[in-house]
Amino acid sequence: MGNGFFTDTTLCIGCKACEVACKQWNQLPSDGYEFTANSYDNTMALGATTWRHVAFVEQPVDEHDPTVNRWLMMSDVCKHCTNAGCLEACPTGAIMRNEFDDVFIQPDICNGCGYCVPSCPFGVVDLIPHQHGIATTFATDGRTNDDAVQSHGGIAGKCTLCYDRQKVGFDPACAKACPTESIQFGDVDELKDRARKRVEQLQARGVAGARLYGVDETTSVGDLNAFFLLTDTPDKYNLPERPVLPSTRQRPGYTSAALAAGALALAGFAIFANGKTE
Amino acid sequence: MPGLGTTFGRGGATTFVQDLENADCILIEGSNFAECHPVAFRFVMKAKERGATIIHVDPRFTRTSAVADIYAPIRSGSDIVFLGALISHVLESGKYFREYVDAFTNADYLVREDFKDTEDLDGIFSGWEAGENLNDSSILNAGTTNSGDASAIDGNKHSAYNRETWAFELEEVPRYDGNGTVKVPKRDPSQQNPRCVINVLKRHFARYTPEMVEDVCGTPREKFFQIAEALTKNSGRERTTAFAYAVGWTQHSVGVQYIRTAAILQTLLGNMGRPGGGIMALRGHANIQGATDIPTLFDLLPGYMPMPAVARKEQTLAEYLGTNTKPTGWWANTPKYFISLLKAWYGEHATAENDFCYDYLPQLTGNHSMMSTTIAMKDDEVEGYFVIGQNPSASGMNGELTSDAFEHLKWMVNIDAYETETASFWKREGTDPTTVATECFYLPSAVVLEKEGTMVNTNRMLQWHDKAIEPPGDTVTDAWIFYTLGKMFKAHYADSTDPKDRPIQHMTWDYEHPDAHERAKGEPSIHRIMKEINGYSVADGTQLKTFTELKDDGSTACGAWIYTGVAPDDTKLMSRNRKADDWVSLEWGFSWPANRRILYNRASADAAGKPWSERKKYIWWDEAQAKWTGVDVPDFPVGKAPNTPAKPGASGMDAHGGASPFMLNLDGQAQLFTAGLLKDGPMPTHYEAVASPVKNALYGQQNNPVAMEWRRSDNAYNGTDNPDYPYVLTSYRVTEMSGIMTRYIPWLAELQPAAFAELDPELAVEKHIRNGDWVTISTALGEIEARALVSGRLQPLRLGKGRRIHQIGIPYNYGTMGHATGDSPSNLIPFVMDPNVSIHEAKSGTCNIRLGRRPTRTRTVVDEAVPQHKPEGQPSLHGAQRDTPGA
Amino acid sequence: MAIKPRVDLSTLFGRAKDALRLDERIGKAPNLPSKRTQELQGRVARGKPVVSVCPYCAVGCSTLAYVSDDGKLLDVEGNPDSPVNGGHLCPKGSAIFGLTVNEARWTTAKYRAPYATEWEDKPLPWVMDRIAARVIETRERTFVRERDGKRVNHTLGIASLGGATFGSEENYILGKLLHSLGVVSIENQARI
Amino acid sequence: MTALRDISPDASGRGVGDGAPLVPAAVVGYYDQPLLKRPHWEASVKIYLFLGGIMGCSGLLAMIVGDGDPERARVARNARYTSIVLATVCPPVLISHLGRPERFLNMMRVFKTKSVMNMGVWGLLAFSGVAGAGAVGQLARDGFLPRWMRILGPTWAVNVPLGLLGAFISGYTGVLLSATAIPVWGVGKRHIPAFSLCSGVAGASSLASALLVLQGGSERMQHKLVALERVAATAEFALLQHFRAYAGDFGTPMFAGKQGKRLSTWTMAIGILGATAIEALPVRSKWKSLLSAAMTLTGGYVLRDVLIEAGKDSADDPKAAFRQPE
Repeated sequence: MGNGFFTDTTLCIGCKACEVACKQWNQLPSDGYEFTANSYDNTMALGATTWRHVAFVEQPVDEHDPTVNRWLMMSDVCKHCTNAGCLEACPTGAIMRNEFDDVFIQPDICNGCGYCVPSCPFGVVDLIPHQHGIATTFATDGRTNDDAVQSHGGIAGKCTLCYDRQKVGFDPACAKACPTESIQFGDVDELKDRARKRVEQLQARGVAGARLYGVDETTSVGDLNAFFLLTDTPDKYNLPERPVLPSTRQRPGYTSAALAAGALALAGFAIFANGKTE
Repeated sequence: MPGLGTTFGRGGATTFVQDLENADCILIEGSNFAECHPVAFRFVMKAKERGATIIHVDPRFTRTSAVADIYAPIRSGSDIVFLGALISHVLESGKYFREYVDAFTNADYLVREDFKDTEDLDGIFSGWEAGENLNDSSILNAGTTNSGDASAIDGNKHSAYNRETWAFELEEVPRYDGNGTVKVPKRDPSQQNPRCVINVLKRHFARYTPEMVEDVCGTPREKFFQIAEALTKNSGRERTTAFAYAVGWTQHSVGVQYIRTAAILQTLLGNMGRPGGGIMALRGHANIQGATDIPTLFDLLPGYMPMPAVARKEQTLAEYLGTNTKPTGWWANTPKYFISLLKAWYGEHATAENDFCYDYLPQLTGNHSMMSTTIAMKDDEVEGYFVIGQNPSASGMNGELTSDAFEHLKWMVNIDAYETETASFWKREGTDPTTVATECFYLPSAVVLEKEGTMVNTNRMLQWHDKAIEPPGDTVTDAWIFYTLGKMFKAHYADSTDPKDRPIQHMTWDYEHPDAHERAKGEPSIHRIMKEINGYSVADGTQLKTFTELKDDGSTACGAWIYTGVAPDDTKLMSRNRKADDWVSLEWGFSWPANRRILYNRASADAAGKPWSERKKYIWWDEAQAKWTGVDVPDFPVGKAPNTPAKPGASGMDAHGGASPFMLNLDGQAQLFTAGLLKDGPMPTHYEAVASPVKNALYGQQNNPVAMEWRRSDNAYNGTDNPDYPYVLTSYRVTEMSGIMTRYIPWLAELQPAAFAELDPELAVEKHIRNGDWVTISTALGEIEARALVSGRLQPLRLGKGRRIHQIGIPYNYGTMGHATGDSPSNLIPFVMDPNVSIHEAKSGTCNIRLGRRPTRTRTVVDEAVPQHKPEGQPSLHGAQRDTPGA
Repeated sequence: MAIKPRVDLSTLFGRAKDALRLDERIGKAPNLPSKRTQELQGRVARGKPVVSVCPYCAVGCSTLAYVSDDGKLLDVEGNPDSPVNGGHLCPKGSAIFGLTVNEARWTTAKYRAPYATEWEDKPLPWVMDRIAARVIETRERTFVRERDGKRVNHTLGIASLGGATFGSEENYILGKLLHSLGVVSIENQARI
Repeated sequence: MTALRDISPDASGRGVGDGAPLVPAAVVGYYDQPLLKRPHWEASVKIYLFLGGIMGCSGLLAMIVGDGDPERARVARNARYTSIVLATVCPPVLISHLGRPERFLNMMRVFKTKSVMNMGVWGLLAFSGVAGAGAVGQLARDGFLPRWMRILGPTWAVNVPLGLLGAFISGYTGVLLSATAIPVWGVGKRHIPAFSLCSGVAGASSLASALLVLQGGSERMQHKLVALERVAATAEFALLQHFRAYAGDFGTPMFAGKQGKRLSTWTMAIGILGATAIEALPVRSKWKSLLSAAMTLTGGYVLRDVLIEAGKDSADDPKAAFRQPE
């Protein structure tokens, strides 16, 4: 049930069409023009105004031969977790789960408390700086999109899985643009079946380390509505090996708070007892 | 591209991108397919998923290599050795497609006795006429059809070949109608004669061995054998291999011969004209194919007819038709196409009596290509320059010479959507605008969404695009600008009696827009222009449905014969067809000629007209209907039976038999050996780039002996094995950027925000360069700075004699304007010109690299040396001043 | 028709509950969509698609430009019907919106007088007149009828560069115009 | 690329110029990039955590002490007034950290038990209400308001909820931090709430004792307050020490480096040990009490500050984020 992404990194050619298509559709500003010298990655991470990010991993033959013989590319995105830390943390209900089972931030509700930011075990969501405007880039002749996120400075931003497009029957911009169909959009269960078959196929072809990330997970975060086919360990792609759902820490937290309070209260009663009689 | 044209008859890509999916093997060389044509690359990925072997041969491990099955490193500029060795391999091992070669090529023709090969003359063919190899802008460019011989007519002293020995031995045979005899090439079906083309070819490529590949290309032997194996295994009746190339093959002083080598190899493997086969030429600009078909090129008229040239003695219409009408093959129709063109241009004024205004056409008196013209500018021979949607100062060669040349102009018109380095050349670093006299104009032009019209994609497909929005501000379409200027000139010259003004007076120019709103703005009707291009009957203006309707009597007018049929009537526009299927999609757009998608597709059937195999069935002879049929439009006379005998002495197509798929060639066969069609040899020969780190290991002749150079202090060359410039320099573009069209777009600029130079870790350590450091790259011409991108994707190559070569790669996307900026390699790359198509050599050169930024460019040095506006031979701004012998 | 009790508390409560949308407001992870969220619609819904083609490389990807009723560009994306790109686009193609709607774009005719240090805006007609005058002036001065006794009818004083980035029809009339003027130094990127 | 080491001309792999290594040390994960995003919380949040703790614990204190006799009543009275004063100060502080303060009320559009922050807001609302009621009652008793308003308290009906809500208010912030993906906070899911509460109680009681001293109130009560403060501070100290051991590498951002130094100096050395030592001095001076109170309170604030800052550093460490604490 629900719609999501299957990102098959073995089909990615690192063209970054997804990044641009996303920014175009969502009218997101650029994050500046800094040359990182980290392979072909100059945007480096997902952020408040970068909702797709292509990672580039150059892998040498071995310790002694720096010749690159494998160049991994992977288009990262919000995972739209089954159990979403950001959604649970959000105190206003601005972050909601929509009818497509995707995690959506309502820009008109979010008040920028920032609690979702540290609550995402994947480091996806972040706060959009104030006056961070595409208007500084594009003609202000009204031809830009009035729903543009840049009008939402001070609130949290992340992939909406193109909720607005889905509502009118369009595929998300990144999946539609992806020339090699490395990003596939559709019903999550169907995508998972496809992905499992794909892994078998690749392993049969001898593709080293082909694995799924975010499918049949045992972590508290559960399966991901945006999951990935990787050919190396998750950390190589800057993904957590075992993400933990923050809210699982609430019970022990409340408990120890209660115990501490109780203990101190008892101590207090003890100390202040036998006061009357002099 | 004559590499293809001289072999198969047409210069266009022989297949279409969707068909790559059907290939069993794809060799990508001279192209960074995945990065530069990502969307077309999806068909390569599909082929891969279907089990095809993807091979990438490239100086750098790129995003294409990352998904290829086999990646082979190669030293930039050595591809002919690699491909030549493959040719030698298939010939020696006999693994070529024998039936195909026997049926469809000139393999069994006998080459003239007096022909001398590079084998005999140490890298030079017979007919060499030595001279100064300097370009004096007076070499006639033959264009893409076989026309006159430069060396024969050119009074100036430059090296050139007399190509008469590059021909076949002729024999007399009786004419088909019995009256007398006719001379035709002599053949030896047994192919035993050592002078048989196939044997000449074998000898020519004999020294192109796997060892040589290792020594010259630096490509490991096992990689070579792996690739040879994949190619031969995936060619033949049941399987096909496709080649894909781009400017990585063309931008060399031997560029055309790179493609020729590939053409020969694909012909020997029998992959031409077949599904999943062919040669995919990946062009770089949205309408680059269209701008060749309907050229804004000095040597061509629409439909690949050459411009009249003094050199070819084409003073009169008769003379012109004399040189350009071929006795046999499709080009026998030249008069129909040419006269229809004149009718289209000069309407009722073009009559049989006045040779259809033939003398209105200007005559070529030399090479007026971009580089020659730029030099002429610098030398104060040009007053005014129109630059339309181009940016030579940043994207050309020798950017400094180029910008410098602009200072010698009286006026310059730039038509673009953004400010370019070219438009504001007078503001560039180190230049004081108050010393620049050039009067400059800028016209804001509409981008694609703001106008309608036709673009021709890389596989010759015309696609109409509708107008979506109004252009902003004063922005106008390019059409508006040209149309309006035309009207202004017509008005100005209206009552002139000077004969030189008649072409303007008589030029047909009625493109008034039917729509009142557009007419009010003065926009011309693109539809009416397209109608003229398509062609119509002069009598009643009815549009023509195919170019076979064209006449040479002035009764038809046609702007570009190859497009005829795109607008068959007033209401229909085939280029606007938008019905696709899952393969050939004949009803999506319109592919010239006559909507054919795979060229020479007659070759997808054997000599007898039967498909080579069920699996690779495409076009075949249907006995029952007595016509060619299949999934595409047959690229052959549809009713001509496969067993039709050739008629010696007959004219045009009748001279061809039913088994001659290459209709535009004289004999209808693929040319393994081209009889004098190219200026630098009938067979490809490896020459080192003009700037090369090594001596030519195959021959004494170092460079292309007829490549054109400008040896002057503002165009200094590194030369051969120059210790000051020990590293190979290559240039390219990245996915995220094109040029000025992307640098202003923040979404793209942030993805590749700065100019960088890629180098291998070993060299980096040697030069104490850290990843991300500023580095300065230098050639004899000058220096540029960039950020170092140290990566194992580049690897040192081990050449012969234990020579270790490092390659440095620099993207061509940058300039000083826009959000993503940096130095352009154009300031490192001197003018050098391939003799056939006047293309430059941007893909392989030499350079040096050092840690740190370059000094700021300052003009003072030069100002002392050179007073402003003094023409010829002044030191370039920052280029070294020493001349280096080129060849 | 049955008689309803005058006051039905349960329905009253129900109504109140619905009115307050308590189910959506209270719980472990309440899900309360705002009005904007409920009415959210991709902007393509308020535009009509116009078929165009990508202006970057030569693959010829078909695009759809969504235009609002008042003629504003809303969005540009791949045309799913195309056999070439099937709706997909590369990063450059995906940025066509940015190429078109961009404040860095120069949308006025400009003039730079000899020795001037800056461009200045000029009315389009003024610039066109000036250009035409310069062309004619140069042509008159440099037009050659004959060279070494051969008819040439050309001028080498004017040159042109460009063609691969604009339409075939535009190329056609440009070539026709220049040749009729006698210009032969005509080039574009297609020099391969 | 570590591999380059091997072909580097000299073992150190040092280049010319600034002497920085030619080849960067082996990168962790993805170019040493942080996996997680840093919390954006600044001073206002730290201040809220600090004041909120004291506010809540003052309420708790009021409940513990009760109004059994005039001496206690005075202490409870101070505590109640402290609570209400802070309850008016805290909300604006809390609101000021929002990216869109004008949307603060959106916090109240849902009642979301999974969101610690949402619970906190409701809790704060309830606490303020009760504290307000208690204060009104107190004012009435002190004769500033009509007598009949005494019904509002101080009675058990007010004291108990005030105490419980107080405990919640000063306890939930610790839970709020630990229920995030930030490794150093997550690993402290049992410790942080507890020592925050201890620090809160210590702060509240030291503040109460200080007020008492200034009022020249009962020495006996002051001793009891100090005693409670000591108990709480000692517990806090013990918990911090245990946390340091328990957290291991995850705790580095908090216990090592700059933050570690600030924690051990201001919170442990001065705020806890120092204050205890001074209390233990055999001199009788109101300055002694005031000083130790000040030290305790300072330590309490620095603890919150260090917690937040450590969280930010922890977010920057990819290693910790690849294998997150359960």
